[in-house]
Amino acid sequence: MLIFEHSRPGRFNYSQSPAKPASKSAIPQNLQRKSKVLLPEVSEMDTVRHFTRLSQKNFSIDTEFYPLGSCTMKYNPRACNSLAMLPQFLSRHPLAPEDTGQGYLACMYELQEILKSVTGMAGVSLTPMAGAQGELIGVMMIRAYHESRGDFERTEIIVPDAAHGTNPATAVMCGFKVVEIATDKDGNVDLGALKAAVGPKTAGLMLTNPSTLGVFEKNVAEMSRVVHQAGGLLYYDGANLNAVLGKVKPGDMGFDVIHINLHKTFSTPHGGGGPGSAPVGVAERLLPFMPIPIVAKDGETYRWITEKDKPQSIGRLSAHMGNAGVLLRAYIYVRLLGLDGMHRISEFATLNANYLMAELRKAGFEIAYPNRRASHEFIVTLKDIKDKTGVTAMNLAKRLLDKGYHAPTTYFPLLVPECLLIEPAETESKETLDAFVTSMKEILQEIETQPDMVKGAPHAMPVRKLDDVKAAREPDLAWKQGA
Amino acid sequence: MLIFEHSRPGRFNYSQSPAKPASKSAIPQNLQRKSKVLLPEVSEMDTVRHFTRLSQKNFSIDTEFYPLGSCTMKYNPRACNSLAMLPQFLSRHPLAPEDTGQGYLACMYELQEILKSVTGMAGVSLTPMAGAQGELIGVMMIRAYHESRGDFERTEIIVPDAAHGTNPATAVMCGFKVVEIATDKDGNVDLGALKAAVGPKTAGLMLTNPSTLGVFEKNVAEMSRVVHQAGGLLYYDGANLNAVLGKVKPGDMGFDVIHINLHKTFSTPHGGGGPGSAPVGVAERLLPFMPIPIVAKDGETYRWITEKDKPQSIGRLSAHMGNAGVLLRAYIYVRLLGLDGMHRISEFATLNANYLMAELRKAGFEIAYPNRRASHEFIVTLKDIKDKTGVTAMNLAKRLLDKGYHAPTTYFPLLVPECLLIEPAETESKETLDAFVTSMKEILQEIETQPDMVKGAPHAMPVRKLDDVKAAREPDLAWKQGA
Amino acid sequence: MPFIPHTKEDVAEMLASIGAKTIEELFDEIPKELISDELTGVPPGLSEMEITRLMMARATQDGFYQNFIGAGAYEHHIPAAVWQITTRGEFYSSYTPYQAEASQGTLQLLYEYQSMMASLTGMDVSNASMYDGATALAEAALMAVRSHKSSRRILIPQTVHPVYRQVVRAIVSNQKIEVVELPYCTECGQILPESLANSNHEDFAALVIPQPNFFGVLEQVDALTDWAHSKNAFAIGVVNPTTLAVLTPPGEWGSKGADIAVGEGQPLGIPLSSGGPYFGFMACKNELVRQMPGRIIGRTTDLDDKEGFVLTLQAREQHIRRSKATSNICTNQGLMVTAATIFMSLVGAEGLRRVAAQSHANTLELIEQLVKIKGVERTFSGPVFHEAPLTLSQPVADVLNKLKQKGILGGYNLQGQYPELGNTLLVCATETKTESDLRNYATAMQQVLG
Amino acid sequence: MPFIPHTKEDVAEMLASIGAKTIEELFDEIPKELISDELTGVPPGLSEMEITRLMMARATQDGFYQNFIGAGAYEHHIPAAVWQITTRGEFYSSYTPYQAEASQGTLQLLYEYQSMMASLTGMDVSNASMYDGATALAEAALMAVRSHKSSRRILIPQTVHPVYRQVVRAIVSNQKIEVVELPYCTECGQILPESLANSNHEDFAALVIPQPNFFGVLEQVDALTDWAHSKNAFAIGVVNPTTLAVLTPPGEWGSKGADIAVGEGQPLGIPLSSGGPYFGFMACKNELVRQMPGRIIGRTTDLDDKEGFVLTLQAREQHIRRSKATSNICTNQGLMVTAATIFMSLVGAEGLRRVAAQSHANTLELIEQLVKIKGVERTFSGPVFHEAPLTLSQPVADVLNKLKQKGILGGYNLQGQYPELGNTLLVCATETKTESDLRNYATAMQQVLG
Repeated sequence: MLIFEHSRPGRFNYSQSPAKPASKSAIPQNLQRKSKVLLPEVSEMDTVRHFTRLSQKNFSIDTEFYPLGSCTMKYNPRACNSLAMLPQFLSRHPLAPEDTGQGYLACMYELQEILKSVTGMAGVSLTPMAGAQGELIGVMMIRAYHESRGDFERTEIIVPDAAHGTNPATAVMCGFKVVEIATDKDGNVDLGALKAAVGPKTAGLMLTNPSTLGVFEKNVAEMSRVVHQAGGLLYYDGANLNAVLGKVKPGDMGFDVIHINLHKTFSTPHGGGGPGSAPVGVAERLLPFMPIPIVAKDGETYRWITEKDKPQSIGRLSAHMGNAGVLLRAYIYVRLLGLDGMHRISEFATLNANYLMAELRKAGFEIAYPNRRASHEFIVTLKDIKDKTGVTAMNLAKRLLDKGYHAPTTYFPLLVPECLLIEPAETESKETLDAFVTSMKEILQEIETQPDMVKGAPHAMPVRKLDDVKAAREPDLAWKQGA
Repeated sequence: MLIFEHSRPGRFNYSQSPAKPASKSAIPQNLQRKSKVLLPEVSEMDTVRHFTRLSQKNFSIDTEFYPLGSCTMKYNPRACNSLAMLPQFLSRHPLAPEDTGQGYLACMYELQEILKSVTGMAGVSLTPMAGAQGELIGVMMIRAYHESRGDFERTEIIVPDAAHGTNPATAVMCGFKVVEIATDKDGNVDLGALKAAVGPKTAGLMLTNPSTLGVFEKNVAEMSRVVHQAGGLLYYDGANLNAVLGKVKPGDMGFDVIHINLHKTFSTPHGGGGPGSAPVGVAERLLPFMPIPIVAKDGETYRWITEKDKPQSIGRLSAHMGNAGVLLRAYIYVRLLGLDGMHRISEFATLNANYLMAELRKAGFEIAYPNRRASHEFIVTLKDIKDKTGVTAMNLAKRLLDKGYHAPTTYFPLLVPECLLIEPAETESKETLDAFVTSMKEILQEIETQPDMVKGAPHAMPVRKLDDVKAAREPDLAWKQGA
Repeated sequence: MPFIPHTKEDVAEMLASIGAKTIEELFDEIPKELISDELTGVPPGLSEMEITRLMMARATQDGFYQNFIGAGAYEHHIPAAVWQITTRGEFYSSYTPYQAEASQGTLQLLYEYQSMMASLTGMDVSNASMYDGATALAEAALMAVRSHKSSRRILIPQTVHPVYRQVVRAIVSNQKIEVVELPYCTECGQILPESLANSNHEDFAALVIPQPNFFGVLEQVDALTDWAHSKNAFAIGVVNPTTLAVLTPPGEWGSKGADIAVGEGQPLGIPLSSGGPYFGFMACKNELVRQMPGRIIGRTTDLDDKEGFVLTLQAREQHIRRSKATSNICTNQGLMVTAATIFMSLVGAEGLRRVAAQSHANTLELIEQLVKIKGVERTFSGPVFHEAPLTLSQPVADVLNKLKQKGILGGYNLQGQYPELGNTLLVCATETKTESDLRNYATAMQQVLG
Repeated sequence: MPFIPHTKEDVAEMLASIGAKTIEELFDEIPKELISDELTGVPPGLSEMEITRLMMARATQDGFYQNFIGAGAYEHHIPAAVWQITTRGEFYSSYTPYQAEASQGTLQLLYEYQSMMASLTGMDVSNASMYDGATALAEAALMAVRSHKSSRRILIPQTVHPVYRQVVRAIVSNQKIEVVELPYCTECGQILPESLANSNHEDFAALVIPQPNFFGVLEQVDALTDWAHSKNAFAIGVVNPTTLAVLTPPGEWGSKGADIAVGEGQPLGIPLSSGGPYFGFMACKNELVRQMPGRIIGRTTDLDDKEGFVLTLQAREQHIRRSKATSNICTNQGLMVTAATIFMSLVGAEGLRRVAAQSHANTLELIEQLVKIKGVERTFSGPVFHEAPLTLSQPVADVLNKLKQKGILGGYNLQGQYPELGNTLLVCATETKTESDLRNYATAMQQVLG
């Protein structure tokens, strides 16, 4: 039942707005709204009840195991939420003077420094509001770098075929042409293809490492050499940084610019689809181009770096300081983890992934890259199962929901057929992984004995399988009164 | 799955306790614990997950209509929670000096004054921590009053048969004998029985008005006269104050001592069974006996009234100031309501109850007192239905759970067979009441067509009907390792 | 009309269904002469924005202090998860779990709570909580008298929290139960078992044994328990739950263990909050369970033999037994117990042990620093846990006042309740205090006394 | 190891199953020379108690001020229910609703959000949110150019938020889109439609129209919209959502209505929070929906024909279309939209209207009081909404500094972005300000300038 269906004309929450009619008005008649605003007219209690009940229809980290590959669904510490929401932080206006925000700015500065340290980069800007914006900003810096050298011929960005869709989309948004290169049978980027692709038009290479295939690009040093020799720059997509944090620094691998998904590696909440946050880090030569604002420390005082300090900056990419509250949460998280905790993220994420891969293999599932170590994620392919039974990766995914598990990522990366990309994250216990394996085995059994039941999944959710095709063909995107 | 079953030896949340081993210890060897403490060893995430999922197995005001008679399940405004939990309030030690708590004490003082005003009593003490403790304290004051006059012969407390069980139990805890008097066919206390019962042994009469039968005691003025003439005092059980708030003051009805369930009328949360809070109010002549502490205002300064100020006080009944945070929530609630809101509570609670009674009557349900107005609650009896079909009030109650409604109170008051005591509270909308009536009609239909299904309810809850008899015969009251 | 959803049309339709013309008419059974005039003394309603501002101003007025007061309420770290989960609507706004099938969340949690408290106290069973520590002790006294049958006398040492003694007295005196107070050793701050052995206490139902006692001093619980049992009386332990991670639990005191354990549950995840809501806990031996007051949850099975939880042993309770009930109690402190259960799950046994050990160590360190100051001396020789009395060279009230000016609440003034001890201050330093906090306090004390 | 549940035994068993001896071995595919030395620059971990104390100290350091700054971020009352529900784990810790059947909570809420925003803006459809107001405007510009096909030029008045203009420029210039800024009337503070009619702007894809504009002044939106349409260009409204309860929505501007409406969603229940996270909104006419970037939720049915909600029109998006997508965006600001949806449900249309009207009235009242002070004058003659520029007799920075000493953040200094205006201060008084707050500000200003 939609909130609008609880609505009755004239119902009103008197506590929630000014009691008296406003005493003054000077709005010209011709600018005043005549049409009715269709916001719901619902009591406070019914609003609370509606949204509380809606929330219960969600799977979430706080309620279910959520092995969604490439998304790093780890525990979001509750302290990060409550401390980032201290009333002084919440009430601070973004344009309030710097001297009324030294506490907040100190947190931001220290976060910049810690991120520089763990990534091996020379500078960090916290402004990007999501991974895709981090990419945009990173590629903009690549463009700015080349153009600052008077090099306007570099019109191509190289992207592996296994990359997230954001990589090619970003390159295009930045005005580049995308050159896609293939993956070899072990899941590495095809080095020959890369060598063939680079040249005077190469602005840069965008790489995720470990890759979206769940394996470490063994040849990354060589790739770096090839691209740099051609005059291009290396972009590190930090989507999988969780897998190597404290083990390998992107800076040491030769990357010139990176983004770091705080909502993955640094455990800020995913919030049903954002807000994310994706600081960018740069090597020395890209420092002048970084987006503002950045926090500087002069003596014991913190201040914003602005256009005056960085005249070559690519500029501003958000109205204020990106997703400031998300940054605070990440700051609290890194302080809770500390040095030791940082190392352990990748160690235990990798342990969980390799254990789960081993157990699923034993259970009879086909691993896409059976000869490789898993990074913090790995791929199961159901191609054989589909050929034999017609049961697809999507069917299995939906059946997992019935068993109380969020499904792994399905049909990504695109180059592995009927794939499930599984990422258990370091905060899950062995018992949870074991119980998941047990459920996967049960489904394998069900596929043999009752394939149609599996194809009809889910059966235990608030709704059965939803009609995506109808949704796209006859778009119903907003409730209208009387409709 | 119990939290203990998630436990693994050696699992530990490093963030949640001091990191370093303590540097000093001087605890004698013979006093040191040798046995293992069986607290769960569970990760922070799994703890959050466990209890979040447990919470989802509860019905609550925030998720369901909860027409539980005699409990006044109304909306608990979320602002009352967040403002009572401001960090300064939470961190304040109860024994901190009064001058470090003037803000808090001001709230308590004003709450006392407002409660005096709406009940017509001469004094209010906020210390009682629940309705039953309010009763205890009230009856203790009745005893103290008589004894202060050298009257030690008053050994009896009169209680109507329809009263809450706490009334007789309280009287006994205070060392009194209980004299029970009957109810007449219209639901009033039998005035003749009362006149016959009073005498020189009468310490007092405990009365709920409107009564637990959902009707107003029309003869309350006469009852007051009878009891007072016999030398007894009148106790007002405030369980149903919500029904008459702003309409009738207990003080005007002649009551000498009252308690006010803040968790009912003043909307403090029920919390799955407490904390409650039940301030007591007294007439002039009982002022000297009030329990301490009480807040006094001297000029612009607030302070605690102690034994020195009230040498005849019955004393202290809690270690500090009762359920201070609950009192804060009630204070916030009354300030939100204000004068107008106070009146409207009883008006709309009464409107909802009478409407629901009318609609259920039309739907074919038998009303226990069909010729009376409902107060804020009323009684449906299923006696005929049980005689005809074997379906009981409990069966209907369980079936309501399946329909998404908390059941009304069943089998109370004891004198109405197969009864459902239904209290909709003023915060429920007409649509909710209408939907409830629809479900009740459906069940009436089901009782005719599929009585066994109704007897087997609930069917849609996390568990089916639970075995109470087994629970009491073979008590399993604590998980033991290895058991 | 805040929180009332009725539109004009709703009201009209509802009155029509009832057959009444006005809402006023629904009150027509109330004698006219009883109807109130307009209320006075209630201010006009505030919007949520206005009350928010008012409450923030009042909170700000009260401020923050460095707190070294214990005396029955203890400042400990509370994990953020505790109250974020506890205040979820499904816990916060639900009622006593009368409808078990629709309340498995609360019921299972309470069963888990009972299990944790039974283990922590070393007893067989726990109830689902009492109002607070003081009333839990009073109920334990009543329970002991009910169970003992032959005596109506309770022995309570003066080392028990003074307000607890007041509360016990206020409650049990209604039932003509006599409370006898036992003096303590003013040198060591304990009840001396040998002095009891030489006393003429014979006919009593129970001996109350505090651990640590109100002075923070550790009592000789084994000897005290055995002495009570040797007199055919029950032993009732009043304990601080934090300390039980480190100290012998009541269930293991002496040769047979105490019979009832009670105490204040506040240290288990409940904020100080000016004194409440807290919760009392009560645990006992199996033999006494049917005399125990309060809610008790049991594990049972449903029609499909699936595990589930219910309120049980209700035949003890007022809503069934009325005047013959073991107590008039019907509410417990459910929401507080919800928090405590989540708290205990988050910290675990090892975490609780570390909290206790660090609080103990901090108090030792603080005392060590303070007694170096001229004019500060240990009051007692007995071992302390995380609180200790100090005898000062100046009146305690003055000292506390001067410390307050420096932002420090220096402790609890014992002079009011224990005038015989002279200028004595009870100080407490839990795990929340850093080394620098302790140093600051010592420095401030030095300045005040210097 | 905070947040890692593995016991020693777990690790041993897991390694055995994998067939590895150590966790280190699992990293053996990483070339040795790439493995980092120990990290430096990361401080040791803090316990939750320690970080709590640190963060409270930093928050306290920043304090509370009476805030009269607007300039794109507005202080409004946020009902307590909003964030208590928004931070429930099921909303807070869930991901983008890829598995629709297990995400109906988020999906239905987003559908409700889209419905509310469509109505508020007077447009046909809304997406599920953008990063913030500035990037929403940039995306609207890209969308207009994609849809227009013949022109790659955008007209943006200088009355649009200066940082929005910077952000638009930074983003669209990658795609060789030209941004042309339009000057405003320095007497009235508006874009004059008649000056545009006389200009030589012909070939452009869209005109951006702010309402209210950055100065708080109301633009002549009908004439501006019609002018853009007369040039075959799109009209993009940049609006403050609060004001739409009172002002004509973009969908009804001029004879045909604007084509795209965007803006900053922060005023709808999002705290100021030093600048984020906020959310941008974007709504448009039906004809443009397949050019709209970002998530869109649709209502559909399940196998039993029961209503349900899904992510839809995904063929626009990067994860399907990759380099041919309408945008690279994949995340929206889901949690912020959750809060905004609950906010809009709680206040309703009438509540939002009252908030807007009271903010407007408070600003008028404040200005009236301030202009009585010698040295304060209205800068512009145009009508204002809940914000207005004032020209001072002294440098704004000095004035603001002195007001700050009195606990007042007096507004936004326009001198940096609009040097042509001289000593000009932008003040804002929302419904959160009481009469006494306004008087206090006026008194303080009097003292500063006196």
